[in-house]
Amino acid sequence: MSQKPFQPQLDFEAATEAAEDGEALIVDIDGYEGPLHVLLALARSQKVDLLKLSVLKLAEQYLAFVHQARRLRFSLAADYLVMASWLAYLKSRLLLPKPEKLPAEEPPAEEVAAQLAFRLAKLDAMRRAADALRDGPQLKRDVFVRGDPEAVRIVSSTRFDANLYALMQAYIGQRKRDHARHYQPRPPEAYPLEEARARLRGKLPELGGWTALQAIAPFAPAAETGGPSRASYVASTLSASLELVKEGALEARQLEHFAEVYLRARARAGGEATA
Amino acid sequence: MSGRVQVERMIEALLFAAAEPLSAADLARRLPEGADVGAALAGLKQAYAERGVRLACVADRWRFQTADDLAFLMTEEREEPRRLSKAAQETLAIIAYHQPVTRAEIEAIRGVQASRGTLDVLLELGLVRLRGRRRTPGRPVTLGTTDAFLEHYGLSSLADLPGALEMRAMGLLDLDLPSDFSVPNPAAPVDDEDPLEEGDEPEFHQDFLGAEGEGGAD
Amino acid sequence: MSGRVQVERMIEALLFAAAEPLSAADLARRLPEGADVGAALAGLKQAYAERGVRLACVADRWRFQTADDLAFLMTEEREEPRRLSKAAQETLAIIAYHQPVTRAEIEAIRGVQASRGTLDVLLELGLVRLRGRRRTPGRPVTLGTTDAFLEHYGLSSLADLPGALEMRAMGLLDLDLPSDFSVPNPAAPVDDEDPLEEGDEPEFHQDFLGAEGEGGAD
Repeated sequence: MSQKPFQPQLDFEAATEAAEDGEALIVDIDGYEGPLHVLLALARSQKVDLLKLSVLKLAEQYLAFVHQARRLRFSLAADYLVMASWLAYLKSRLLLPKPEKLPAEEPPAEEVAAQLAFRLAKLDAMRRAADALRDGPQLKRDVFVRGDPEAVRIVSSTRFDANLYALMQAYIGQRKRDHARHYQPRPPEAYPLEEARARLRGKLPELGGWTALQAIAPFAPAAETGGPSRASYVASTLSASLELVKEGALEARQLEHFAEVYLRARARAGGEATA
Repeated sequence: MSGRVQVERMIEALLFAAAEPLSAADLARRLPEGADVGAALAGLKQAYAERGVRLACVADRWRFQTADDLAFLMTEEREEPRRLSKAAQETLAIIAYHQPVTRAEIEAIRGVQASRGTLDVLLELGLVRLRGRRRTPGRPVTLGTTDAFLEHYGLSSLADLPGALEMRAMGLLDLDLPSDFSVPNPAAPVDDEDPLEEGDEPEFHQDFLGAEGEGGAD
Repeated sequence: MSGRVQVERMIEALLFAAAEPLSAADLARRLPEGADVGAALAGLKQAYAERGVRLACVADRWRFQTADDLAFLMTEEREEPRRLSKAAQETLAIIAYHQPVTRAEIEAIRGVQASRGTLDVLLELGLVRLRGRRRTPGRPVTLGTTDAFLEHYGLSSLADLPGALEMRAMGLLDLDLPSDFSVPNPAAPVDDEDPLEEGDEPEFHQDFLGAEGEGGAD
């Protein structure tokens, strides 16, 4: 249709503004979602079979609608204006006497008009279908199933609920988690030195003879309950024992490298430290 | 008590106790050999036609449900349903009547781009599902309705969609628009659209459940 | 007299849809003023006396229940999974998109150890199969989906699994994912996998799950 020059008599200020506002495509005029919905509403007002509708009249109504909408300073979507110019063009072709020869690949205007009418009839059918569905009895709104089914669940076992959308959701959910995941090692819990010191001090009376460090250090609680490891108990107890040795409350000895460490309370408290 | 009455009693009890609709095959499996399930269901439907509870067939399965003229009593049972927007309702209708249908085809019928959120909502509610792909260039994903859709709207099958027959007769459900049709539509050009293929009819159970679907195949 | 019948219908619907037994007072509160609840209950009890469902009064509250003599119908319970657990659904999704995939890879994506129960369920349902062995040290067993998987999900081939583009169109992908986010193409040919040979029947629990597979932790 670009072969024929035509002037749509419309300026595109509103559309430009709308585009600049970034809302050119989401504009909502009087609750109409798009030009086709406006056309449908206008066509319905002609109160004839949609397939026999006067496209000429429809084009006029639509142009008037767009003009009015523009005057009310709605930011007008590009779609509405494209439709307006197309309808203006179609209208002119319907009004003008038929040329001798049609330009190639351009269908007669009447046919185009009929197709528009058909398309509106299709949309109208879906509108009416949506209303019919909405107004029919709906579960949990108009009809209700057993509120308290008996304990026995009778399920139709051959049916397997395969939902591709759910599968995609499950997949994406994990991939997102995968991206969000960070490694956060939990610091091992240590047996506090203060606690080890206090405990060892309390045990001094029991340490009359040489006792192995391994036997003095507390044992780790059963696995899985958290808490410090056995190694931490032993290490902290050893550190505490060295402090007590320094204080002179304790004696320590080790026969050779890596051998067991033995501890014994000093007979009299308060003397000088032994090596 | 005659055999027929006994079968009716059994079906009645099973459907009352069940937490979800049961197919005739589900029922037959639980009834004594040779029970005429079809006749008993018809008899029950008749017997309950005027009562406060009715026997209904949804998605090819049977359930008892309250009579719709008593909806006004059910204030306590009513769940505040998620209200579908007008756009979502229209989209759902197009999917229901035209399935399997692609997103581009939905947009072509509505003349606007499907806004984000419209399809999501329908998928999320489980009213709509992805069916597969159209065997055309680009292999677009096709959409269709679910059993939950039929159950929600109380339809026994897609053939029960209101007005579907007339619409089909008038050609209103054809996806291919008349040749050379060219309303400009910057949002969704339709000229690259292919018609549905032979054999791609919305045979719900066949497509979805394959050979072992529904029937007593267990 | 139709007034009485209507009250019976209402009670029928109310008792049917209620989540718990209702007392006569509960019923009266929800019925139109002046309804003779007592008479209607008596009438209903009579009407249902011989049916598969009975009207019973327990602790002064009324409910419908199945007839005692039909209890034998209600005993059978089928424990077949109808819906996949979340873990199974997620594992299946990874196997579908990343196949052929090894157990270690599944765990890497999921961030948790593959539980034995999850894979068992998928194998038992026939949705997943052992495909072959990866040509890497240890020759780990690879998993893939089956034809039954395609059938269930209404796909004609693996190439039909919706890809990143469709996920974006459905609003599943947000902008906060890295720009290099991609979804693998499960239909692409694989060159580092050997098919399972004749006689190489991997001991599933050994080869795939290792000794420490947790017992069905979902």
